[in-house]
Amino acid sequence: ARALAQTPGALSVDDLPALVGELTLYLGRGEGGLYENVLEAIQKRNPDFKLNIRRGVTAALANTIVAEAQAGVRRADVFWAVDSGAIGLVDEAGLARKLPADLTGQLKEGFRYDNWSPVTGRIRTLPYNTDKLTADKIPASVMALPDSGLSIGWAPAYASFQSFITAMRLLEGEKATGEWLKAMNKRGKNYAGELGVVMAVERGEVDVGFANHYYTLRLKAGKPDARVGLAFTQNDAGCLVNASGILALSEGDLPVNFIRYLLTREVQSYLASEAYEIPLVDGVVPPQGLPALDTISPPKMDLTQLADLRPTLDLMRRVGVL
Amino acid sequence: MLSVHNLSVDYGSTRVVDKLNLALADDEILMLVGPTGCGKTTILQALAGLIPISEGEITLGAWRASAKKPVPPEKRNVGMVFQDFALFPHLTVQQNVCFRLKDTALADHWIDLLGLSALRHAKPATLSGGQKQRVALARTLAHEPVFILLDEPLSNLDAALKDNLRWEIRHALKTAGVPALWVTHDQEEALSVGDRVGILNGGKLEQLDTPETCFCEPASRFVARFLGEASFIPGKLEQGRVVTAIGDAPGTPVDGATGEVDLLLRPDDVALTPAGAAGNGAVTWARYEGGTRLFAVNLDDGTQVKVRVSHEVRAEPGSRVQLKVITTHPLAVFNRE
Amino acid sequence: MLSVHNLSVDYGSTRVVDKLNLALADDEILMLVGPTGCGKTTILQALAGLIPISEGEITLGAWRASAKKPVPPEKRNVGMVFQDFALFPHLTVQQNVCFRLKDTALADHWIDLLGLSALRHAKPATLSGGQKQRVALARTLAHEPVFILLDEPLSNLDAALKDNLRWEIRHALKTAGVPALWVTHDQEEALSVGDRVGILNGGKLEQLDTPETCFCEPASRFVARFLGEASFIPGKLEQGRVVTAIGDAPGTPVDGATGEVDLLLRPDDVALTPAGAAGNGAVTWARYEGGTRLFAVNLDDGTQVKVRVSHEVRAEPGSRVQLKVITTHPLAVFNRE
Amino acid sequence: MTRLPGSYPLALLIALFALVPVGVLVSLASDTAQLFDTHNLKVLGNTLALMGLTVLGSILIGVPLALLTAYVYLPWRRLWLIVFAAPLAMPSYIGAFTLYAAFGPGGEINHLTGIPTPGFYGLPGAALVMTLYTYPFVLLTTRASLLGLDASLVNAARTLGMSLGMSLWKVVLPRVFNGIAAGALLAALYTLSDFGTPAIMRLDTFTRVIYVEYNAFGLSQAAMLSLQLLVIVGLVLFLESRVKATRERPGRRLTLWPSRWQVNALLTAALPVPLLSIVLPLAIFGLWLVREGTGGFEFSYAWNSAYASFLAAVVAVVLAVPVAHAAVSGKAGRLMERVTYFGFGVPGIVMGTALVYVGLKLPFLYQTLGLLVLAYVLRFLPLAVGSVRSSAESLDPSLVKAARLLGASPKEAFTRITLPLTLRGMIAGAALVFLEAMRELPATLLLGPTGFETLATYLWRVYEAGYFGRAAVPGLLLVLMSGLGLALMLTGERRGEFDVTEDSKR
Ligand SMILES: Nc1ncnc2c1ncn2[C@@H]1O[C@H](COP(=O)(O)OP(=O)(O)OP(=O)(O)O)[C@@H](O)[C@H]1O
Ligand SMILES: Nc1ncnc2c1ncn2[C@@H]1O[C@H](COP(=O)(O)OP(=O)(O)OP(=O)(O)O)[C@@H](O)[C@H]1O
Ligand SMILES: [Mg+2]
Ligand SMILES: [Mg+2]
Repeated sequence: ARALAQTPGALSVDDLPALVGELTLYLGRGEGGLYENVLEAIQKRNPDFKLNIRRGVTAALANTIVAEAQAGVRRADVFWAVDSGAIGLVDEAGLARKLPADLTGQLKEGFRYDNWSPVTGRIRTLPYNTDKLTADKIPASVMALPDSGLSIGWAPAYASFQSFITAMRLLEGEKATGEWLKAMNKRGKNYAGELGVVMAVERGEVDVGFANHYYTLRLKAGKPDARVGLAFTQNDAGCLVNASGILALSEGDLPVNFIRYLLTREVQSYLASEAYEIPLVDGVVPPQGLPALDTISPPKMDLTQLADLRPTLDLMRRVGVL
Repeated sequence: MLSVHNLSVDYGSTRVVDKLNLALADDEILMLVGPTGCGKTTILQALAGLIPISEGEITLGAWRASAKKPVPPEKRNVGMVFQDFALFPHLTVQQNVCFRLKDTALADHWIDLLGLSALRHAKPATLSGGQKQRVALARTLAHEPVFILLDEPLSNLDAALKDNLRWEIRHALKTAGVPALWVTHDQEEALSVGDRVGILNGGKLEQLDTPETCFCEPASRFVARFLGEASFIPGKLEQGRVVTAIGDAPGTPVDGATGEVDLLLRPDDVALTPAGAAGNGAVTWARYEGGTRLFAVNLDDGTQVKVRVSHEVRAEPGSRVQLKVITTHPLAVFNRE
Repeated sequence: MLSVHNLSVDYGSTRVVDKLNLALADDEILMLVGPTGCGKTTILQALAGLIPISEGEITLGAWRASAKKPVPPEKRNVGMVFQDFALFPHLTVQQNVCFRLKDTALADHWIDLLGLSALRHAKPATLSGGQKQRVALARTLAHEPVFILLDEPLSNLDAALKDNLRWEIRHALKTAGVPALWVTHDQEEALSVGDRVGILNGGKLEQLDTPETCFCEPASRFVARFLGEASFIPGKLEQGRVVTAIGDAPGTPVDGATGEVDLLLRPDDVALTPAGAAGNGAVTWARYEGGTRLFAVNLDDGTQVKVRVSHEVRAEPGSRVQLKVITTHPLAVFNRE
Repeated sequence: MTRLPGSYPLALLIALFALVPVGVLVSLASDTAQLFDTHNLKVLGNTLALMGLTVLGSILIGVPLALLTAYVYLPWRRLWLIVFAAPLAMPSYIGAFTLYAAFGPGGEINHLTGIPTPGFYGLPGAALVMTLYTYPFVLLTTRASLLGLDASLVNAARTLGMSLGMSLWKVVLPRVFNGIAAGALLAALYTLSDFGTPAIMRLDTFTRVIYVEYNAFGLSQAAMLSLQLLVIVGLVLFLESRVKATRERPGRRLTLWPSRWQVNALLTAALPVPLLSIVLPLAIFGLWLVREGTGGFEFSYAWNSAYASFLAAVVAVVLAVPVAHAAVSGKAGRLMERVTYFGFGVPGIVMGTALVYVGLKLPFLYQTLGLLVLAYVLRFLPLAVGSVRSSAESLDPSLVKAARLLGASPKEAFTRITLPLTLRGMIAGAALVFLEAMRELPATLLLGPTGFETLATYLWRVYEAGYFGRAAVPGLLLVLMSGLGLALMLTGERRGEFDVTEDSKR
């Protein structure tokens, strides 16, 4: 990453002001030590900066922030969530501070929001068992999947999956999504989380699954001979790029400057190479094992809209998927 | 001095103790006997304040408790020795005896006197029954109660141990000079240890007197039977003497008995001699008791008499024997039933 | 016929029963007595197969158990009556007695014979101690064991009840014609009920003989003391007679005692008469026992003798009395210690 | 006699305190209109089936192991007991996950050895995992009851010709029914409130529905569903309270002396349980540890875990004492005791959120260790109450009377006699709370001080991220430290118990 020529958008940490003071970060879902390493590195660079981290289930932290606000208490200065839905909840409650345009402007187009900033992206993929299939056997449209005759693993209770259905609902309409779910339900096998889906695919329990891309990449990192490959659909919810996001809850420069650090070249490339997340500022190479973003054609989507989960859940319940 | 006036206790609607009256002199030991369930434990618990009373009054030195105005147990200064000793299992012998004591001199005194010095630091679980008994006694005495209640303090012990301990306790009580109410269902214990004996039946006191009087002049057949082997044989009371089929004896009428009466015979009031084919009765059974033998003899009129004689006398069940009343002291005489 | 050969039992590294040998005739009742902890229960449990044995052999009719080849309890056909009765609390009297029986005729027989008919449908919790005892006995007998073990079957009962039950049990055992091993620590029980008595001390059998022999000719001082009040007074054994300070008597030497010996006196082997200032001893204490009185008398040479006489004889502690050996049957004589 | 027992006011206070989170749930739920969704009927069926099977399974495993550890003369008896109780230290989701990863086609076992094994999923898989991690409740309560029984009934049955097995079945088990029921209750409540295991085993249960709602930010709906779950909890509590305790005089306990080969056979038969529940997860994590390497772990996490759990254990026991004594002294007290059980049957995350609301009312406590400890106490109070109650029930009432007659006021008699004599139950209760607090997750995440990491939160963090190798060290530490807690409990037990060996010294 260091070898890369400097391109506009991606700043280096060296260009940023030193952080001074104390911040409390609510960190939704810990990502085991990798976010940790980033946060530690930031603190190490800024000896006068003290970061208090509270980790938790994303939804629980979002609920806590709302409850705190109702009680007139504010403990968190920054909220970093793996899931844009939680960001939406806090934003809707009117708790998020507006971010400066020069900050949001660093992000790739389509990822610029007023009150929050995406940090890294994750793309919806179809992991498949390489012993049973090749990528070309997988339909290019997610809507065609029910008719493909493949057995499919999914995790309907999982937040990322629900965001994906929300996207489908917005893109294809309520009716089509409902029919798709109904059809899929006949071939779908339920798992608790998408990590479970990827493992099931690898073991051959199902032919193909729905999962965020990084589960597959991480599995392969630990087990290079894993029998799992990644396929992408074209221009539909099946290859939606979603993002983890961060927002500032308290006034002042410090939260904003802290967010700036997360968008630096160093942090972004570290998250890309170690956590297999997709960098959202220009000029940072995407994680290994993932085709370049421009070879994939994700749908255009306002991620904040994905926070509108309620109709999705109702729909999923109605068709008996939940 | 303890005095109990018209004490009654109810459990729910059942009267368990009925109008009990008692008075105890200083350093007197009163034995309370009676069959199981007759209310002995209930009386002790009422005196100790562990259960509420329904009627009557208990006065002891400084305090007076009635149904309306109870006195809590810890204010009564009454000592109690429990049937199962109730030693605190988590405390050593010494700690048990000194429980709540500021001045432990008296505790040491009793520990030494009851031969517990070597066991001071032992826990109750490691003690034998007799040792536990002594600890319970020492604990009670060390707290200088003005009055002591003992609830069958020996019933959980071996027969062999009992006899000694009984006397040890009496001795300790007399040394301390404290009056005591001692509950037992062992008539031997009641007769030998107490200064007076009270015989309870269904919550009522049937007799309260010295052991000798209770044994020799029982107030009722119940008392007579309860205090030892008793045979009743028919006879006729004439001018202070009772004439029966197996001899006559001076008689003391109970409840003004006259004319056709039943004479109370104890096994040692009668002599037994093997009698070949003659005699006035036949042996039903014989029991070897070590130094003595106990015979049950069926008289020819059908009455059964129990006779205790030296183990040197032998008679097989079924054989004929001659019985004869040999006592010279007056025997109790009851109205024919 | 039960025969036990060299039976030993260890708990960990301590030997609790040491090379026990026993043989029991059909329908014989053998009483096993001994101080607490001497291994009585252990022996019964070993015979029943409830604990493993370390050595020896037990043979009973069809089976033979050894340390190597144990026979499980349920295969032994041995009946056991427990100290606390061990009735099944959730079953009625009838169900307890019929436990596992196909044919209940025998159960009915014993229920009737032991007077339990009215209680058939009662639960054990509602029974008195004596009734429980009878149920336990009926249950054991109804299963037609070839051999019965009784572990202190009466120790949890009132003194008043014991005496009757003892005889009821004996009677039932004899009626059933089953041999029995009966453990007790009550010497009176042992002497009166059993056909033979075995005295245990520290896991070893000290004597095994008829009650009379054990009482009158004890094999050791331990046995003598254990079976009843025993006084030892010094004397000289000459040509079958022992001469002592309070008279002489025929003597039976134990362990070949000769010359300077100790004579075993039971309380009824001696006569006591109040003697004003003369006499050969002074009363230490006196106990009223109902029909009799027990005196402890210190002879002028310092020996203490216990004497039992009629309650009509009175003597206060401290007063002088005249003691005299009055027995005519031979007394046991021990080597001077 | 008509005076109220002295423990009532305090117990009432604690019961009300225990109801506070339930009250919060009610106020959260009051936003929703939807009462019950017929969709949930199938889920309800699954929930009840899982609960039933788990209770059955934990009885089937827990009771024989209780018999084994209480009655059989084993070499290293206490060590075996610790081994068999250790699954209580392992979060059940970890067990579910490793079992899933190890078995089945393509699982680690298949991968390493080539031997195909059947996979675990669905109702049977979830029930198996829940059983493996809840049977110690049954084991511990049943064992305590067994130790209080007199041996003579079994001996009587055997000499009447009944085989040992039948005697245990017909004569022993009916008398420890209440002990078994007490353990089964805890197992049932744990099963009702657990989320991870059924989710990993792909079984739709009530908790999953609650989670979906919760994660979709339908907090009020989640609270409503939790309240519905509480109805089941109440039913289970009611059923358990119908089990009548038979009171018996304790006597010499039964000891069985099997031969050496029988001992070996028994242990071999029992071994699969700790192998599956403890050794397998640690082995799988160990395997991944070798594959991936470790990092990021700090020993301070272990200290944090132990410290917070220890405080919770102490406070829980202190609060359990009046509740347990109230339960022993009367009907109303029994009701107060039942109320404290509710906290154990609500899914942790919902309970945790409710407690956030409680905590926010006490700003000086919010996000402090104090509030976390309080949360642990509210959730795990029943574990302590149960143990203390059973030891209070077996206390000889004449001891207190004796103390009173020696001049002690009721209060003094309580502190000097009753308290020390129920110490054994208190320590056992403390150990149970300690173990549960060690593996607790949602409340720890939500309520602990910011930056407060414990073994359980670290385990969760690395598990969530898929860095399973890193779970090996904290997993092992969790088991080891909980073993220590159990050892402590057994020492306390020994203080209250008088062994035959002690008996024989007389
Ligand atoms: N708590 C209680 N409630 C109801 N009835 C009781 C209670 N305690 C005792 N009783 C009844 O009161 C009566 C007297 O009982 P108590 O214990 O005083 O008898 P006791 O003479 O001590 O008998 P024992 O010799 O068996 O000890 C009995 O019939 C008993 O069943
Ligand atoms: N399970 C055991 N483990 C170790 N020692 C034991 C055990 N059971 C009994 N003992 C010891 O073995 C000895 C014999 O015990 P046993 O119960 O046979 O005595 P006992 O003669 O029946 O006494 P008691 O009259 O008190 O019933 C005692 O010293 C006892 O402490
Ligand atoms: Mg009583
Ligand atoms: Mg015994």
